[in-house]
Amino acid sequence: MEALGTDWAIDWVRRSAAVIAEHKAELSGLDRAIGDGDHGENLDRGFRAVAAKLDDATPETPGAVLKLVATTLISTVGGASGPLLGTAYLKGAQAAGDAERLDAAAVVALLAAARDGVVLRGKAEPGDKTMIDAWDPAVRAAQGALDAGGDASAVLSAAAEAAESGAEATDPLVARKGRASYLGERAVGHRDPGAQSSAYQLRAAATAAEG
Amino acid sequence: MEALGTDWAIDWVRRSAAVIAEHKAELSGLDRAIGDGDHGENLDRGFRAVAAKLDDATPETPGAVLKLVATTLISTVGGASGPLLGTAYLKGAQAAGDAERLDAAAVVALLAAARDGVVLRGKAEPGDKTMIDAWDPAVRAAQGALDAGGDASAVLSAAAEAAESGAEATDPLVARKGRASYLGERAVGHRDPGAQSSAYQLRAAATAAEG
Amino acid sequence: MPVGLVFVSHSARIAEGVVELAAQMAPTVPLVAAGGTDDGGIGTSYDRVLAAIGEADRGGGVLLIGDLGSAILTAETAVDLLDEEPAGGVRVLDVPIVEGGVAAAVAAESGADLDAVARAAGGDAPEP
Amino acid sequence: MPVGLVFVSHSARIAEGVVELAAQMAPTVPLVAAGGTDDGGIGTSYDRVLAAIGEADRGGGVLLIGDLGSAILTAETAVDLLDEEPAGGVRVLDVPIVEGGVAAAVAAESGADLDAVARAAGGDAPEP
Ligand SMILES: Nc1ncnc2c1ncn2[C@@H]1O[C@H](COP(=O)(O)OP(=O)(O)O)[C@@H](O)[C@H]1O
Ligand SMILES: Nc1ncnc2c1ncn2[C@@H]1O[C@H](COP(=O)(O)OP(=O)(O)O)[C@@H](O)[C@H]1O
Ligand SMILES: [Mg+2]
Ligand SMILES: [Mg+2]
Ligand SMILES: [Mg+2]
Ligand SMILES: [Mg+2]
Repeated sequence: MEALGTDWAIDWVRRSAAVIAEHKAELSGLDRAIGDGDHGENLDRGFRAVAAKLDDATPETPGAVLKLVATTLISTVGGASGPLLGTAYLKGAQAAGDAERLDAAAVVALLAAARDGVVLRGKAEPGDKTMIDAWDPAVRAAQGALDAGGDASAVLSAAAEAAESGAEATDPLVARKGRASYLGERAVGHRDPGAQSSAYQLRAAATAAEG
Repeated sequence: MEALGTDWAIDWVRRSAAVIAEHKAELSGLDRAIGDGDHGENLDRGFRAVAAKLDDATPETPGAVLKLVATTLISTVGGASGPLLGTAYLKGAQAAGDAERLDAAAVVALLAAARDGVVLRGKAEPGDKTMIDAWDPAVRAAQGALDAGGDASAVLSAAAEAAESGAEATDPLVARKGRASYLGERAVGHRDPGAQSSAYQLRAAATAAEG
Repeated sequence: MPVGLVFVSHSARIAEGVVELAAQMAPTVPLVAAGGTDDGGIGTSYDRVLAAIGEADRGGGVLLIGDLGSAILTAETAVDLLDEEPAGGVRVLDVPIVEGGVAAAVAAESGADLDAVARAAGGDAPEP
Repeated sequence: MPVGLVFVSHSARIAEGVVELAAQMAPTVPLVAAGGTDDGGIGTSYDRVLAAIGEADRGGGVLLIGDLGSAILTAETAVDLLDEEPAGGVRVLDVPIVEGGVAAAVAAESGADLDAVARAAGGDAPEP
């Protein structure tokens, strides 16, 4: 399969916006249990703004698309996930650079840069019950798929699947970063909302790369 | 000289109100240098309220007068000096009890209880550049005057003089309690406003006991 | 019967802001602002603190958190002079009002008792 | 050229309250509130923080103090993405916003430099 271009990036973003809108109440519900209950609203506000900008702008590379996502999320989300995902998309955009198409290796580099952006900003480690618990396994699975000779689409579907498992795996954890860390043991049994929404975004990337 | 009665207590309080009103700008100026600039306004508001209450009420013992001062200052001052002086007058009132007249020993007990009230509330020690630096030498001088056979008036004028020296002696100190403690070395060279206003109140007590 | 929280600040806006912030994570906890002087200026009000204690008292005890020194002094004076202590107890805590206040609210929301809420806020263990 | 302070809070009221409280002891320091989301809700606004940095910058550097985690994250993001760093430098501090903010303001009022103001607020020494 060929490398992924600007169309893919735009489709990814629009699919993210759609899936976040669809799961808005669920994400805020997760956040209500172990946070302040606004994660769905926050991200939906952010991705709506992204979609509106995409209606007007004509970014010409995947990197330009991701940069638009980054700056818009940073400006509009209003919660921790804004600077965190904003930094992720910004670092991803930098990794993508001016390339018009991204092959499997470039996609892995993009995902790794995005994950590193979240770490740079939030200083969380795997197991802290944050969105890193979706991003980090996603990057490692993507690398594995690349090493196994997978194309960009295979890399992204491996990433999405690992992110979904990673999000599920936050259920039994105690949070060590973010608002949920106030709850101590009482966070156990609840999924981290940011890990779940990250899994949705990575699944959107994979679906956009299919067929 | 005879022991001091309710007239004295009322005269003390009215003189305090007058001297605080007169020095309001000076006290706020002292507080502007090493605090938030409101000490004169705070105490003036408090003592005006006390004077207004005295116009209506007819407290029948020195203790009842001081209790009225205490509760009014606590409710109206709005700054640290409210609970501090309020507790001082309250403890002084308790020491005075139901006595109709206070002899020299009772006056010393009243002053000591008042000082202890400030310490109980604010946990400052002598030398911390607070109103304790007026109250504590005042109590010790009063005790000295009592031991030397002085009457109530002599006890109070010894207290007033020591409080005035004590207030002056705060000039070179670094503050370790209250807002001025934020300033570190920069509080040096400035008088503590609460020590100065305490000296005024003790001088008012002495003047009321004269003649 | 959750622990009730009273936020004693020199600024009415700070006290009300802490209430709105903490309420997000602790919607069922009685959170009461006692900020500013009686005439709306900067300072603390004994009467506001007293009223706030009554409002926050639902039987689980009341924790007061003050910002700067004189807020603590006013809160402690109010507690000392209470006609009747709340059945669940009452304590004044000298911890960061926003950060400690949110932590306390989250603990209270989970049903923690007064001492546990105070610990969550960053306060020392109470005197035995 | 005093150090300028920006208070980044989830609550507009908290940020404005800290400004009014700190202004009493630091009347000449640029104190700027950056609280709440763009539409006045609870949360933080990158654009408000960015504007506040510009407003607080008088040449002596700018210190940002945030309340909860995401306020710090937003402040750090804004600082990282500044087109032009304030001539006197810029730092984000994770200290109690009210108590640390007042201490920082008093230090800034006395003419302390950015690092000294940060230390007064209770922040670690900067990385060398
Ligand atoms: N320091 C951090 N590092 C990584 N992720 C974090 C961190 N802090 C919070 N998060 C993520 O952000 C999510 C919450 O986002 P959101 O609700 O939008 O922000 P807020 O907590 O400010 O309301 C959490 O579920 C978690 O995944
Ligand atoms: N802990 C304390 N112990 C004793 N006196 C104190 C203490 N804290 C403050 N003070 C006194 O209070 C005075 C300031 O009173 P005021 O200006 O009315 O209160 P605020 O500082 O709240 O504005 C100080 O000058 C000092 O004498
Ligand atoms: Mg949230
Ligand atoms: Mg939020
Ligand atoms: Mg003052
Ligand atoms: Mg004051």
